[in-house]
Amino acid sequence: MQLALLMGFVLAAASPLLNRWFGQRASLVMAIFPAFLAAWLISLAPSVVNDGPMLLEWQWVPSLGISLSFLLDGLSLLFGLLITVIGTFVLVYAGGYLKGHADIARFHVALVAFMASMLGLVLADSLFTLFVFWELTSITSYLLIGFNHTDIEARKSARQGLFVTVAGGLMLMAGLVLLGIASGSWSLHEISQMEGDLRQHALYTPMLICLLIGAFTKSAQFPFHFWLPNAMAAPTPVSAYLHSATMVKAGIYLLARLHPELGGTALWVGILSLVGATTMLTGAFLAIHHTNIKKLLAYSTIMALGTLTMLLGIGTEYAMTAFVTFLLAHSMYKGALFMVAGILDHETGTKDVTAMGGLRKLMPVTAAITMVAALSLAGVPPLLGFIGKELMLEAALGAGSFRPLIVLFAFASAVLTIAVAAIIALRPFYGQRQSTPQDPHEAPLSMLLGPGLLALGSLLVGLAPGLLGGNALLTSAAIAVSGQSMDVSLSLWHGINLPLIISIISLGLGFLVFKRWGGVRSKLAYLNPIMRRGPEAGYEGFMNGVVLFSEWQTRLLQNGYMRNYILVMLTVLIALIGNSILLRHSPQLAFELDVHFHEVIVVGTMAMGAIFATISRSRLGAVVSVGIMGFSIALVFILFSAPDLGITQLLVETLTVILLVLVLFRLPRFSNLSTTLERIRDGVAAASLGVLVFLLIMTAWSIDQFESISTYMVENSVPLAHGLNIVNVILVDYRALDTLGEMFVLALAAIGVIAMLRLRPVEDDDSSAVNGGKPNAKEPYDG
Amino acid sequence: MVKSGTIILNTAARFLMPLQLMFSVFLLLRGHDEPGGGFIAGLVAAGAFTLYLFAFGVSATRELLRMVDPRDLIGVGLLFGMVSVLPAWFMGQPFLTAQWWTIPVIDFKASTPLIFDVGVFLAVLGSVMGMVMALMEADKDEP
Amino acid sequence: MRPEVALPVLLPLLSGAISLLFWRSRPMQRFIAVAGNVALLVVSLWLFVATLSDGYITMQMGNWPAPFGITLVADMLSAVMVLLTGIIGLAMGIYSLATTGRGHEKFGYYPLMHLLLAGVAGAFLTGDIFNLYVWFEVMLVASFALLTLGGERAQMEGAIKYVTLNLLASVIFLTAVGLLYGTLGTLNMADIALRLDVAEHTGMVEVLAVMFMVAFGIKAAAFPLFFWLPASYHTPSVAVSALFAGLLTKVGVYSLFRVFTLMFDQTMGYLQDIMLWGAVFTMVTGVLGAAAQHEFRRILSFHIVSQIGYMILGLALYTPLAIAGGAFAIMHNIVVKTNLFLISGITHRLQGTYQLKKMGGLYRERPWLAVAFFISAFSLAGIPPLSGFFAKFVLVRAGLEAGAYVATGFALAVGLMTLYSMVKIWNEVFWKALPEDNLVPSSQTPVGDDGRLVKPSLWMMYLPVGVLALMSLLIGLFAEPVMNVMTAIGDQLTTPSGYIEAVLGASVSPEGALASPGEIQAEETENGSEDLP
Amino acid sequence: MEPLMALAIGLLYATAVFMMLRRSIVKLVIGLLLLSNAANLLIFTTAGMTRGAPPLIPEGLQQPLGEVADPLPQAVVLTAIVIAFGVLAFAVVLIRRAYEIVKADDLDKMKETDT
Repeated sequence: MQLALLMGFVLAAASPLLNRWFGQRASLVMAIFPAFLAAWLISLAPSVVNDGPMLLEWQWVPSLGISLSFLLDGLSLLFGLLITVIGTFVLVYAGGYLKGHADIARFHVALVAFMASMLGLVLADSLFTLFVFWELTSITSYLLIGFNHTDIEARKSARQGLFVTVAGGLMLMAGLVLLGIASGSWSLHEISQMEGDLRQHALYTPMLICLLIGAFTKSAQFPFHFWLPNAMAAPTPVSAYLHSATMVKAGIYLLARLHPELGGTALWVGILSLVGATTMLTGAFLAIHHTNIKKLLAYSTIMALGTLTMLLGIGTEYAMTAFVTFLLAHSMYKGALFMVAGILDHETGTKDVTAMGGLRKLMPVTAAITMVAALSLAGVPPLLGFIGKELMLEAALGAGSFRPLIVLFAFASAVLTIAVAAIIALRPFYGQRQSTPQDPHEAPLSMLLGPGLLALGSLLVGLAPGLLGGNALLTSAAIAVSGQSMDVSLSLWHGINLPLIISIISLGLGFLVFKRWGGVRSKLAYLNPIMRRGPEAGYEGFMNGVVLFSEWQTRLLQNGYMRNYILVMLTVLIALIGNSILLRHSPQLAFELDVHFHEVIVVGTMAMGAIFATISRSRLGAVVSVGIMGFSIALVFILFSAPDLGITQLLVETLTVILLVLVLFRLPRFSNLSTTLERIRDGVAAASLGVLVFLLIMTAWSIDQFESISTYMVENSVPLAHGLNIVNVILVDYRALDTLGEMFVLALAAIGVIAMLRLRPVEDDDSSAVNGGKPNAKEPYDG
Repeated sequence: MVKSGTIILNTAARFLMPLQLMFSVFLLLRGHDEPGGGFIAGLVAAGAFTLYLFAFGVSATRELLRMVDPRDLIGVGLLFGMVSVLPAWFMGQPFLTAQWWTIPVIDFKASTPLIFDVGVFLAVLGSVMGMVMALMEADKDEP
Repeated sequence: MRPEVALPVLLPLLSGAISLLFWRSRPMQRFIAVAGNVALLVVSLWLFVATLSDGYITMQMGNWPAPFGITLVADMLSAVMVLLTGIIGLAMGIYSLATTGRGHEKFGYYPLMHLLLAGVAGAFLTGDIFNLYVWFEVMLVASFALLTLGGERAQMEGAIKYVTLNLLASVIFLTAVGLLYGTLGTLNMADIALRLDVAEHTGMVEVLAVMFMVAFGIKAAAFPLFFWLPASYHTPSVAVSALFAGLLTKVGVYSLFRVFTLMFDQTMGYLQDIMLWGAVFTMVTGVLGAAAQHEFRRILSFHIVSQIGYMILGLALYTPLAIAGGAFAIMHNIVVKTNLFLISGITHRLQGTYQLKKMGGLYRERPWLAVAFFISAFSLAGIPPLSGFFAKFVLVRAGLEAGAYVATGFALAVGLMTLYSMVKIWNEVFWKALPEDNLVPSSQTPVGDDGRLVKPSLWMMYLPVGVLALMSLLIGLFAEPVMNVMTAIGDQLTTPSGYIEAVLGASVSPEGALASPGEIQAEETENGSEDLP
Repeated sequence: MEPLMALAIGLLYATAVFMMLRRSIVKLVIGLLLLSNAANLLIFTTAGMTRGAPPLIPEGLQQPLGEVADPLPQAVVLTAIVIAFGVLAFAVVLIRRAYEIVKADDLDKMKETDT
């Protein structure tokens, strides 16, 4: 299994090469891969159906308990088959759709990588692996949605889709980690076999909410549904694949996967039923609002996703049967319809259904395929869609909680869906022939093959659900979802019952809506102001708000005034030190003042020097004061047994004064730039720091708990280091590494100074140094 | 502002400089036993050249130093410092372990700390000279 | 005698000194830039492998026993950091060959680079607190010089802030060292750790802890001490930006890790909350700062700040797993952030600007560059299976296990905002078509001798970029060995006794460390004693 | 002696910080100078000050006669002085160049590199 996935990524990487070798036929060549995988999955199917799940494990990061393990049970098998089969069709279809496109190789890279990721997602057993592939589908879909990357709409939509799904992904990550912590295992099958009930765990609620948000964003549930229609900026093969059968179903897959362990609680049932039903109705309602065929389909997809979520929420045995059936039915007809939409777009040059008409004669095959798929969407017998819808209505009627609401919503959605189906099947192909930007004619075989087979599938499975072990497959999938043993046996005819009656009524009403579609749309236009305040506006507003906030915050913090920076840093320092030494503990003070008069004079001179340097209004005064202070410090060193220090300080001070004189007198005179208030504020900060430093010195000095390591240095200076000047011995022997570093510091400062003074920027050069071999300094001084 | 020195400064510089340089070497060599050492010696020597620089200007000082650019001094100094690190390695001891040799004829204690101190001396001298000369030169360029 | 622990410091010092001696010869400097950094990479690999097998490697410099001389110590964390220094150093050495102007080369670009690396490696390896200060200064002054090299107006303005605020940090650090010596009478970090455990005046211990926290916090650019970074990091030449971005702030973070796991482990109880919220605010303000920017390098600069938050978060959570996660974040960030800056350099070379608005079309023109950026950017945003994901995952897991739900939530949200900025760059620079008003400067499309257009030779820029992008990918795909190293780091840092024993020798007690010095002294140099009076 | 020194050092820190908070780059650099001096004195003082006993060993002896001043802080301060000198020299030249380019010594006029 790993090999299969790995192959997918290798193939993705190799796709530029394949495109070079096979040119136009690369799509077909690449389609062999998913076809092969499909065949392989089918070959595994009997053993999965009969003997239960298969498990494969491969350690990845065992120290974190992370493995790349895979699980193949009914549910993953069903999804896996959908991914590979539809993937095959989409690749073939894309070969026709994007014929001659410059970026087709990149398209293949992203699409095949997406396919492999999606397959990995549904096959994953480890929570971790699941998440990795989950994110990979987000990333690859970002590349796919933004395929027409020079178009600003495509870029925006891609970004939107990415954010919503990745934001959800982060919640999912938190949820999965919580699940791992709560269950103590990172493996889905281990969790499913665990004793004890996760529903009782203290972390259940946060975990569930995180997981649900993750799933809802991915599967475009209300209120996160808005990214899906925008994602229609992607080329049609992408929509057909990602937005019908695969990526958007990842969230549904996750919910189904977790249902046995986490489902059934009041929280689960409530959230899923309500969100699902709301999404269902919103999708159906918004669909008839649009004339863009891809948007119509996108919203109808949202409706289907809502239905699936709702079914998982209802959670009865019926609902489970309905879930798997509806899932299969929807993937088939929606895939077909998207591809048809692509054909129409490709041939006519427009996506607006109201701009098309009478295409039946020009494109008979397309028309036929559309009709079959749309009938399945509408839920008309004898198609698979009919069975799916019957079961859905049945499940809705059997819902435990919120039954009236769910039934009402389901009914309304059914009506609207029928209208949508009718619009798609009838509008472009019947009625008056209209002129379109391009002259339409029948699509090439490569583009017809996929939708044709899918439509045919809808029909065949509808007619004979038991064919080719279909029932067995669905049964094992339903068992995986419900976690209990059950038997799914589909049939077209259930007798005259309530669902059938509802179906018939909705069929009539739906057709009525279709007939009056124009009127309905203009009525709906009144609602536009409200629609604009929908969740998408919320998203936009949020993103803009974040950017505005960040600009405000950055202006506030990174304001360019250095005194503010210094003040903030000092305040932090003063607050932390003060808190520690004054509030939490107390300083240790020992006042034994033992001073000589001349020392007081020296120290006083030093202090006066510092004060004069501060208050001096002339540069010369400041420099002289600093100099006096420096020389007093040298005297202090000499008075207190540090001759080396004294001499060094004396020499350094002399050089510093020379430097200051050389530099400061090229600078303007002092001017008073700050207000009195600022001076007071700064004075307070400075004084607090001064007081704290005083307290700290006193405390550190009066602590006499430990003997200094320098005792050793004094004792061994002559015997081992052969030097009489202990300070020098420390400098060149005991701590020579310090000195080594220090001489490098001085050397570095000199290099920096020389470069600063001699290397001048070139005028009219906005770059700093990136202009390569071009000399960007004035002819520098040599030798 | 410090363009050319007065006669007194010139004369003082001419006489003081050699003395200062000799004194700096003295400080360097005795540093291990009495106050002094590479830093102090380097700073004194740099002071000598700076005095000369103030008295006679950059070009004259450059003339005095002839082939030697301050940057060469820095480089050589740093290299001396690094060289003193290594001998211990060949003796199988940790880096920077002091090695002592006696040069037989003049009975002089040579050691890696001394080489190290010489390196410090040269690096300090070179660095300070480099900075001061660059500054003086920049002053000359832009009045 | 384990030379591998000292060589990563000494070799770049040597390369720097030699390179400086050859300041007249550009070819020689360029040769040393590559050869010296290859050598550095080799010794840092040697050190890494050695540490992997032995756990701790120490060298008592000058053969003076532990608390008295200066000890160089490598534990897993140091070894990993040094290894990364070696990798980044070589990448920069090669990249600089293509980007460094003649003037910069003449005025010491390469020596400065070598010495910066030496300072960084020294800070990672030293076991002595004052020596740490010295290496900080080596690194700092080298960075000052590199930052101002070229003398543009923006560089000067940025440098004033950079220099002042970093000096402030240095002085706080130095003050803390002074107080520490006054209190404890020792400078060796392992010895300090022992003495701190028995120190009676806990108030002073706490003050020292907060002073180190602030000093290193400034160096690491943590909230609210990061101002110097966004003000300056986008001003020097791009190779310098990349070098700074990769290594400098991480030295601050490393020091925080070192000091608070080894020395102030008992003070963490009080500081943990402060640090946790500091980390959260660092993440958030950094990432929001980036969201407000529209210039390639400024966005990246603010993201450095944001990522620092993740690393400090790992320390603040203070569990072995969290520290492992923090270390993972450091390692991942060094690779990825350097690479992003390098990529910004290439795009600048290609399009002559850093303004996102004026750039575009590189997805079609330079697909491999796009791939490298894609990997690095999405790795930074923590998308699996790239390196950044594991760093984030480990931290999130550690955070949830420690019950720090709010901080973890912020960490996740910041990941999303990081993605926002990265996608902004991707959309603008790579996907968008090149705006028509971008007149690519003539120097960008050199004309060959026969008058035809020649593609600028960029392989010296592409090579490091490609290698670093590959590293990010491989760290993700082969996360297990990396994670083992990180787990070892987490274990080592949470049990400081191993470090202390490695430095001071086995069987140490606070009193033992102070035992009469004469007995401890190792054998005297054989040829020395007889020659002397 | 130390309490007196501590007082003076506290004052030095305060004046240094006050100068660094001014807008003029010249005052800034004087502030830095004061600050580094203050830090050096702090190290010297905190370790304890001794009168008239420099850490020198008389010729021919193995140990110093009686107590000497603690040599380690002296060595540390010496290193710190030289480092501070290098850094300050750099800072001084930096403000000179900055002034030449920006044509003002007002820090508030140097905020283009921030947002």
